[in-house]
Amino acid sequence: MESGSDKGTGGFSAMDEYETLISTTDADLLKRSWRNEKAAPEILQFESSLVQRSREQIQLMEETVGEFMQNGEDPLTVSLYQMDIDRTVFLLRSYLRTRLQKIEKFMFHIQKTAGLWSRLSRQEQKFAKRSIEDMKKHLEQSVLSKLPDRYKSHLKQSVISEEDDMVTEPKLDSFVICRSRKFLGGLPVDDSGEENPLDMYAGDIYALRYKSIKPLIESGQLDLV
Amino acid sequence: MANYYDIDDILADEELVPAVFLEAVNGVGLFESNEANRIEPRSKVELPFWLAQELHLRQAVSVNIPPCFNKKTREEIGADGAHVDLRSRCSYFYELGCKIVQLIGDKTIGSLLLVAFQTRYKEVLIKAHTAASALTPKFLSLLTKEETKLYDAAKSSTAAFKTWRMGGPRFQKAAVLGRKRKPIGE
Amino acid sequence: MYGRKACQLVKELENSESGQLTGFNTDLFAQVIEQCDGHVNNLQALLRKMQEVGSENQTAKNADHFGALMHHLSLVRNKRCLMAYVYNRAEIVQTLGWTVDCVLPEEIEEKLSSSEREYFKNHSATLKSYMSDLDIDLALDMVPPKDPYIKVRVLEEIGTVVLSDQLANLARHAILFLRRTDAEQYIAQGKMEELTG
Amino acid sequence: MSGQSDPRGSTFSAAELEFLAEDETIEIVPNLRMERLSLICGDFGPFRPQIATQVPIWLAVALKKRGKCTIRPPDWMSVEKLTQVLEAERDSASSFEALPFHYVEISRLLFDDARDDIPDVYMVRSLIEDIKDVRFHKIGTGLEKLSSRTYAMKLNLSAMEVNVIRPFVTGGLETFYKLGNPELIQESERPEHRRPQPADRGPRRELRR
Repeated sequence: MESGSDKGTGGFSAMDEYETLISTTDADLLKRSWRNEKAAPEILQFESSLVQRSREQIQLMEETVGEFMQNGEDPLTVSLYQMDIDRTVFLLRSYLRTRLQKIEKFMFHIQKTAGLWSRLSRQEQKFAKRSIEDMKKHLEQSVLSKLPDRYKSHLKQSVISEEDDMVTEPKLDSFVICRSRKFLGGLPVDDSGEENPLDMYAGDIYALRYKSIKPLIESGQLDLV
Repeated sequence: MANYYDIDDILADEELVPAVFLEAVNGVGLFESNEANRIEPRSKVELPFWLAQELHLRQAVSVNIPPCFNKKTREEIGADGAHVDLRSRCSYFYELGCKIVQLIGDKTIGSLLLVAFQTRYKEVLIKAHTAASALTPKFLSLLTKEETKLYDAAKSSTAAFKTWRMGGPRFQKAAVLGRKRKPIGE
Repeated sequence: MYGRKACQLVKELENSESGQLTGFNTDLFAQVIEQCDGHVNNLQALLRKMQEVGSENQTAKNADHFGALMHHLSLVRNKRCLMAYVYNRAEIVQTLGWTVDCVLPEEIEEKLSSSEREYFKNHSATLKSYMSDLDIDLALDMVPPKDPYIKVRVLEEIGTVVLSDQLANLARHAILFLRRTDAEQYIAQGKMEELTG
Repeated sequence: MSGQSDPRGSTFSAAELEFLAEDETIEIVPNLRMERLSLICGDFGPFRPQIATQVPIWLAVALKKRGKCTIRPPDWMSVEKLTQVLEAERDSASSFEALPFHYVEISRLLFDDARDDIPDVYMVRSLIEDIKDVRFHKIGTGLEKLSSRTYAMKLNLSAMEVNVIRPFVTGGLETFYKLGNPELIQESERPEHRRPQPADRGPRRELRR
């Protein structure tokens, strides 16, 4: 079953070639960011320059398609270019949407955690601020204003609470599925205090706790699938 | 509390646990028979976990082990764990169990939970992937909330895969608006 | 038993179909709020009593203290249930903002409390504002794209509308080819269905 | 909902995996003349009649639907190769024969839109169905072995297989993680620590701890 000659989908060796197949076009990078964002329990760093470049590429391509149509280019060519644009636009929309949905879910937690707040784009920060205002107002109108004085906070159960004990947080302990692009040795996935490092080879797929591989996801060494 | 808004956590906290008051309490009309609005020490009561826990931590009550973790259940789980009706005993068997161990430190309960899940997990897996739907209602009625969620997760992801393989419409009415109209072909 | 009514609200959430709304239970909600008032009155009475008794009768003071504690815990519990009821529903209202364009269908609107209707309006506007900042419509492309055109049947009379590439009469029962991105929102709203095969 | 993923869940919809699979390349033989396409996802062509060229599957299918090419099914999609894979799958109780990461999606795409380009299409289709069934059965058997707190579970399966079992696997692992917490259980019943076995390289993968 060894095969080094197959290309692309033709390969039994797809796993071995996995790393070499990963090129670094923006289309690939966007796909990777989209997958990671969809599969990670918490919000990741906003890929600001990648989003910027992708949008520019989309715009450029749309202009090209416009010119094609004016010049009477063959409709088939035009529709193939359009399909290619559509695919990138989908990734971009889905990526941005996934992030907004995470902000909707964890807005209070993101707001009070500086490390997370700085992961948002400027527009996302604005969205988060307004979302928090909307939600706060709704909770106040519906519930909090009707409760006794010492129970009116949307962050603390009562004035006695020492910390913000009403804030929904992402479960970093949840299991995710990841795939390595290259050999990663001695991963400390075990928190039992015993030494059980894990070696991961290129193409290996593991179900692991997100927490145990979080730095590798953030540094781009490991992909969520 | 990271899961403040979690519906299952809230409902698990509502499960009743037996407790004995160690202190007298004034001004509560907790029980209908209690006309004096006072609870005397040594009163035996069943309290929802959310209340029992805080009173236990302040030594106002002493929480006892709920009946769903008693000797009889332990023996039944030991004998044929997969077919014990845990739901009727406590739909939040595992969640409540973990909370009780953390509160009173009885690790035999923790071990019971693990053993129960080991045997029942396998059964959930097999049923979720193989059983004809006509066979499952009885089995499903034995499952706790956590087990049901696992079963449903397996069922719905398999169903989603089958729907995709059959082909058909990719766009559908948004779930939030209700799905009165079945798509053609279903 | 304290907190039981509040818990019934949460059970309603549990019993409703995932991701869908049932009517806001105004009555039960008001009853729980009323219970909260009862708890706070009892709590305050006990605290006053504790002050009056002073340190002379420690036993009585302890009993008052635990009574006050139980009312406090019940308030905290009721608050959690009320908040969970509103918050979990609000999360569903958020998803409406992704599908419905400003005007809620009647059958949804009647399930919402007045504050929820306002929340829908505000949050939809927040979402729209983000999209216009970025000049990108995120309500489209919920499903990966295939061909630029899809075949649809119109289920509800929509009338003549300007689509991205044509002026179309979307009459009930009409079957037509539309740009995927033009049709998607109508399908999500249940006004059209996609035809395949 | 066939196309859309759960907006709040972490999983991918089958349609989203299909989308990813459509970016894999495949060989086509065009019957038209068309200039090089400089797309966002890469440059393809030029296209000349009877001259084979590599393109992403979405592009291949788009041309095929318009009658502008024939698709050359990948090597693994032959009766001979698939028969070998099926036999090997049946012979081994726990390991999995290597197939492309997106073999489920790719085969469905080609069965839908390029049936006439696949020699022995019925046989190929039924072999793939059989392989899939054998593998799913083995996945199930592998999952049954899960019985204690496990930090890392190796799942060297295809994209679609991983996605179908994902909610069950992650849910099961999470519950075992919670219940296997040493703070909750008696010393004597603590699971011995299972070292995640080092992965062997090579074409076989195993579903195992």
